[in-house]
Amino acid sequence: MADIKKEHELLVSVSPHIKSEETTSRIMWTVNLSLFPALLMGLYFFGPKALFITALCIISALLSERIFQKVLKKKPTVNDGSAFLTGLLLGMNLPPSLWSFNPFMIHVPIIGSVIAIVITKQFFGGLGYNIFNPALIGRAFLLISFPKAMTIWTTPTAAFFALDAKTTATPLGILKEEGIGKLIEAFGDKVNLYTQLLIGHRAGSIGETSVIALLIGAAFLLYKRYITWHIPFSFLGTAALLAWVFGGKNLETGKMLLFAGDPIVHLLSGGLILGAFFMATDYVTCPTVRKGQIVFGIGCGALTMLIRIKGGYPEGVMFAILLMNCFAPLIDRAMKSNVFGAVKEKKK
Amino acid sequence: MKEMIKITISLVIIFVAAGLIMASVFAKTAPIVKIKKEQEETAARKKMMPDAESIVEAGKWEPYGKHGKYFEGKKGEEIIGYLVTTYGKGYSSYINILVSAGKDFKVKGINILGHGETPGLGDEIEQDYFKKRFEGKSLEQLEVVKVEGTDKVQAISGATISSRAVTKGVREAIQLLKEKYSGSVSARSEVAQ
Amino acid sequence: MEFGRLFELFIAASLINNFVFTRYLGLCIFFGVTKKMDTAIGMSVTFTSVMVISAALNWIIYKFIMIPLGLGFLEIVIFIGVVAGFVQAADTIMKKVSPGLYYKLGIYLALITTNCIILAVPLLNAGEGYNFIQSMVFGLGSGIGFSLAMIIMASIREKLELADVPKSFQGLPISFIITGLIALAFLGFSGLITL
Amino acid sequence: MSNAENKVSYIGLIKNGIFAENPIFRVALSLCPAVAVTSGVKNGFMMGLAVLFVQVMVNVTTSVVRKFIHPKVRIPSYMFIIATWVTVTDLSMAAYVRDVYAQMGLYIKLIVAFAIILSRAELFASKHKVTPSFFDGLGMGIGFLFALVIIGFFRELLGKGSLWGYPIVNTKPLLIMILPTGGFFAVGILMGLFNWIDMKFFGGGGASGGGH
Repeated sequence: MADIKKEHELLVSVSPHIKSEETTSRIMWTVNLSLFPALLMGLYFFGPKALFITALCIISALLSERIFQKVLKKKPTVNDGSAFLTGLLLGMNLPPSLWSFNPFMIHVPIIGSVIAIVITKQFFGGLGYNIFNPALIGRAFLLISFPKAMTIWTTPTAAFFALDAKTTATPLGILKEEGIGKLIEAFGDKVNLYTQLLIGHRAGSIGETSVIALLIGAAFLLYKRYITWHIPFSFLGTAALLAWVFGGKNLETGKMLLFAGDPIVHLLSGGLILGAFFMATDYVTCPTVRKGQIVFGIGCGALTMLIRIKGGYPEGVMFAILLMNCFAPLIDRAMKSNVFGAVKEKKK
Repeated sequence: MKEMIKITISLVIIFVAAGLIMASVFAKTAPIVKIKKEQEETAARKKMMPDAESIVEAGKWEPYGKHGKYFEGKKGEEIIGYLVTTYGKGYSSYINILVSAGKDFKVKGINILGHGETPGLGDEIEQDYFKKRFEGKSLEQLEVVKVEGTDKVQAISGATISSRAVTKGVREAIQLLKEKYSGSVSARSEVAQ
Repeated sequence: MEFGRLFELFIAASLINNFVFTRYLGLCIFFGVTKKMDTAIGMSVTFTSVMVISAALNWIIYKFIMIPLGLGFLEIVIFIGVVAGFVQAADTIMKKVSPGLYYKLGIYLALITTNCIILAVPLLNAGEGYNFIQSMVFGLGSGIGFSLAMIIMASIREKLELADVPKSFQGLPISFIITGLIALAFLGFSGLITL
Repeated sequence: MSNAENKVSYIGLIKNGIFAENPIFRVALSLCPAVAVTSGVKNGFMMGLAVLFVQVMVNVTTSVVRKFIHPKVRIPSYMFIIATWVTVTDLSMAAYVRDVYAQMGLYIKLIVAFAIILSRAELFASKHKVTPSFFDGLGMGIGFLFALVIIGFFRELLGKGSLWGYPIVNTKPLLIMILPTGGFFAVGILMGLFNWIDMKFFGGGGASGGGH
C-alpha cells in the first residue's frame, strides 16, 4: 500500500474527478492558455475564417454541454474550461478552408462539437470518465462523415471568404503521394522546408501548422508540470525513429528503402506536435501509471507511423491516439496488476 | 433400450423430412440461380460490347490469385474486341472490374462488378464520371495522376487508393490482352500489308 | 509470396475487417461476456481455438464430402452439426483429460455451438474459396481479432463501473456507443493491406 | 389454459413482440443483424421478413412435433428445424431477390444462430398449441422487423439521404451513419431512447417479462 501512496503523490496528472474542482478548472484554463500562441499563428496565416471556425466550435461545445446538463438536471460544469478546451482543440484540428468546398457547411463544426461533448463525454458521465479524447472523436467523426470537405487544404492566405484560395495538398499528402523530392521542390530547398514547417507557413489544420508556437505552449505546460515528458517524448521519439528507419521510399519501384526516411519532416508536420503534447497527454484518456504512459506514447508513435507509411491516411496522429485510448484502461490494468489494491482503492 | 429406439426413430424422421424439404427447395431454386446468374453476366458483357454478335470465353487468368476470365467479342468470324474480368487491390477490398478493349488494345470502357470500398469515397469508382476517364486509354496512359488536364487517368479526389487500384487492374487486363493477342494481331496486319 | 499473402490475410481478418467492429458479428457474446475481464479472457482462449479447429474440420468436410457429393446447399446444417459435434467432443475429452482446464473454460464451450461468429468462419471460408492453410489462418486471425475486441471492451467496461452514465443509457446502450467509438478508431487501420 | 384465454391474447402476443419483448430493443437478443443489415431500410425490411418467416415456421413446426420429440434430444432437434428453414429461406432469397441477397447473404445464413429463434421455440412453441405458437412467432418476427426498419430508416436517411433507395435529399448528410460506427451509435441511442420512454411514461424498467 505504501507504494501506491507514493505513486499518487508523484502524480501531477491524477484523473480530475479525484482532485477538487478548482484545481481541475485551473489546469484546464492553463492548457487553453498554452494553446493560444498556436491559435494566433493559425489565425494570422489563415485569416478571419479560421477564427470563425474555432469560435463556432467553442461556442457549440459550451452550449451542448450546458444544454445536456440542464436536460439531465446535472450540476453545470461549463466554467471548468474542459468544454472550452474540447471546442478549441476541435477547431484547431479542422481545415481552415472547411467550406471553400461548399459554403453551406456551417453545420460541420457544430456537429463535431456536439458529438465530442455529448456522445464522447457526457454519455459517459462527464469529465473524468470519458474513454476517448472528445476533440479527436469529433474530428474523426467529421473526417468520415464529410470526407471531401475535411480534406480540402488551402495555402495560407488571410482572406475571409477566400473561396478562390488555392487548394493544395498538405506536406504529408505530398510526401505520401509524390515523395520527398517533390516536397522539397515545393518549398524551394530543404532548409526553407524545415523553417516553413517550423513557423507554420503551410497548408494544414488551423492550429497544427505552427510548430514553434505549439512548442512554446508545450514548454509552458512542462514547466508548470501540468504535463510530464513521458508521453510526448516517447511518442515523438518512436515516431522519429520509425520515420527514419521505414520512411524512405524508392520512387521508381515504390519499394521501401530502409534508413532513408526524413524524421524531421514527419515530426514537424501532420499535427504530430499538437497531438503529442496536447492531446495524447489528456489526463483522463491516457494511463495513469508512469510506465504505462511510456508504453502509451510508444504505441501512439508506432501506430502513427504505421498509418502514415502503410495506411490509407496521410496523417495518422488522430487515429493513433484514439486507438491507444482504447488500450489505455488495459495498459493501466496490466501495469497495476502487481498492486491489486490500486484498483480497489479507486472503487471505494 | 426402448427409449433409445424411440429417440433414434424420431430423429431419423425429422432428418428425413427436413432433408426432403431442403432438397426439393434446392432442386427448384438451383436452376433459377444458375440461369439468372448467367443472364446477368451475359447482359453485363453485352452492355459493354453492344456491337458484338457473340462473346466467347477465350481463357482464364489469375489476377491477385482471384479468378478472372477473358472473352473475345466477335462479329461474324472476325474479332472486334476483347472483354476481361480483372481485379484491383483497393482500399479495403478487391475490386472486380470488367474491361472492354478494342483490337488496338485501347480501353473502350470499364464497369465495376463488385467491391467493398468505403461508402462515400471509394465507392465513387462506380460513378460514370470516373468510369468515363478510362475511355480510349492505351496501356501507357493507364496511370493515375491527381491533377486535371493530362492524358492519364485522373484520380477521384479523396480516393486515390481506390482510383489507383482500378487503374492497376485495368492496366493488367490490357497487358494480358497484349501478351495473348499482340503476336497474332501484328502477324495478321503484316499479312494484310 | 505465399507467406506475405497469409500475413495479409491475418491482418485483414484481425484488424481491418475485425469481426466485431466491421463485420458486426458475435455481438450477443461480445456484450454478454465483457462485463468482467476474467470471463472475456476465458472466452477469448476458447473461441480462438474452436475457431481455428472448426475452420480446419469444416474445410476438410466441405472439400472432400460436400463438394464431391454436390451437397453445398446443405452447408448451414452441416457446419452447425460439425461445430456442435466437435464442441461436444471437446467438452467430454476436456472433462476427462484436464478437469482443471474444464473447470475454467467448460462453461464457455456450452455457449459456443450456436454462435454466429463460429459459424461465420467456415461459411466465409467456403464463400471465398480459401485453401486449407488460408482457412486456418483466417480462423486464427478472426479469433485473435475477436479476442482483442473482447479484451479491450472488458477493460473499458471495468473502468466505466465508476462512471455516472445517464440512467437510460446504462448497460447495453452505452456499450453500443463504446463499440461505435472503438469502431471509429479502428477505421484508422483501413487501407493497411494496400501495399 | 382455456381456449377463451388464448383467443384474447393473440393480439397481445403480437403487441408483446413489438413492445414489451421487442427482440432487439428490450430483450436484446440477436443484435448482429440490427447493425449489420440496417444501412438501408430495404435491407432491414428484407432481413426482418426473412426472420419473420423463419420464426413463424420454426414455431409452427416445433409446436406440431412437440409431443413427438424426445426431451433428451430437444435442443438438437430444434437446431435442426431452424437450420432447415434457414436453408429454405437462404436458397429462395438467392434465387428470387438476388440484388438484396448479394449484399447480405452471409447474414441470412447466420439467422440460424439467432438466439431469439431458438429461445422462442424452446420457451413458447414447445409448450403451446399451433395457433398461439404461430402468433407468438408472428409477434416476435414483426417486432424484429419493426426494430430493423426503424434503425434502417434513421441510418439510410442520414447516411445516404435516401429511403428504400429513393433519394430524398441530394447530399449525403452524415455519411458515417451507414458505416459500422454509425450503426452502433444508432442502435445504442435508440435503445437508450426506448429505455427513457419506458422509464418516463411507463414507470421503470419492469416492462420486460418473459423467461429472461
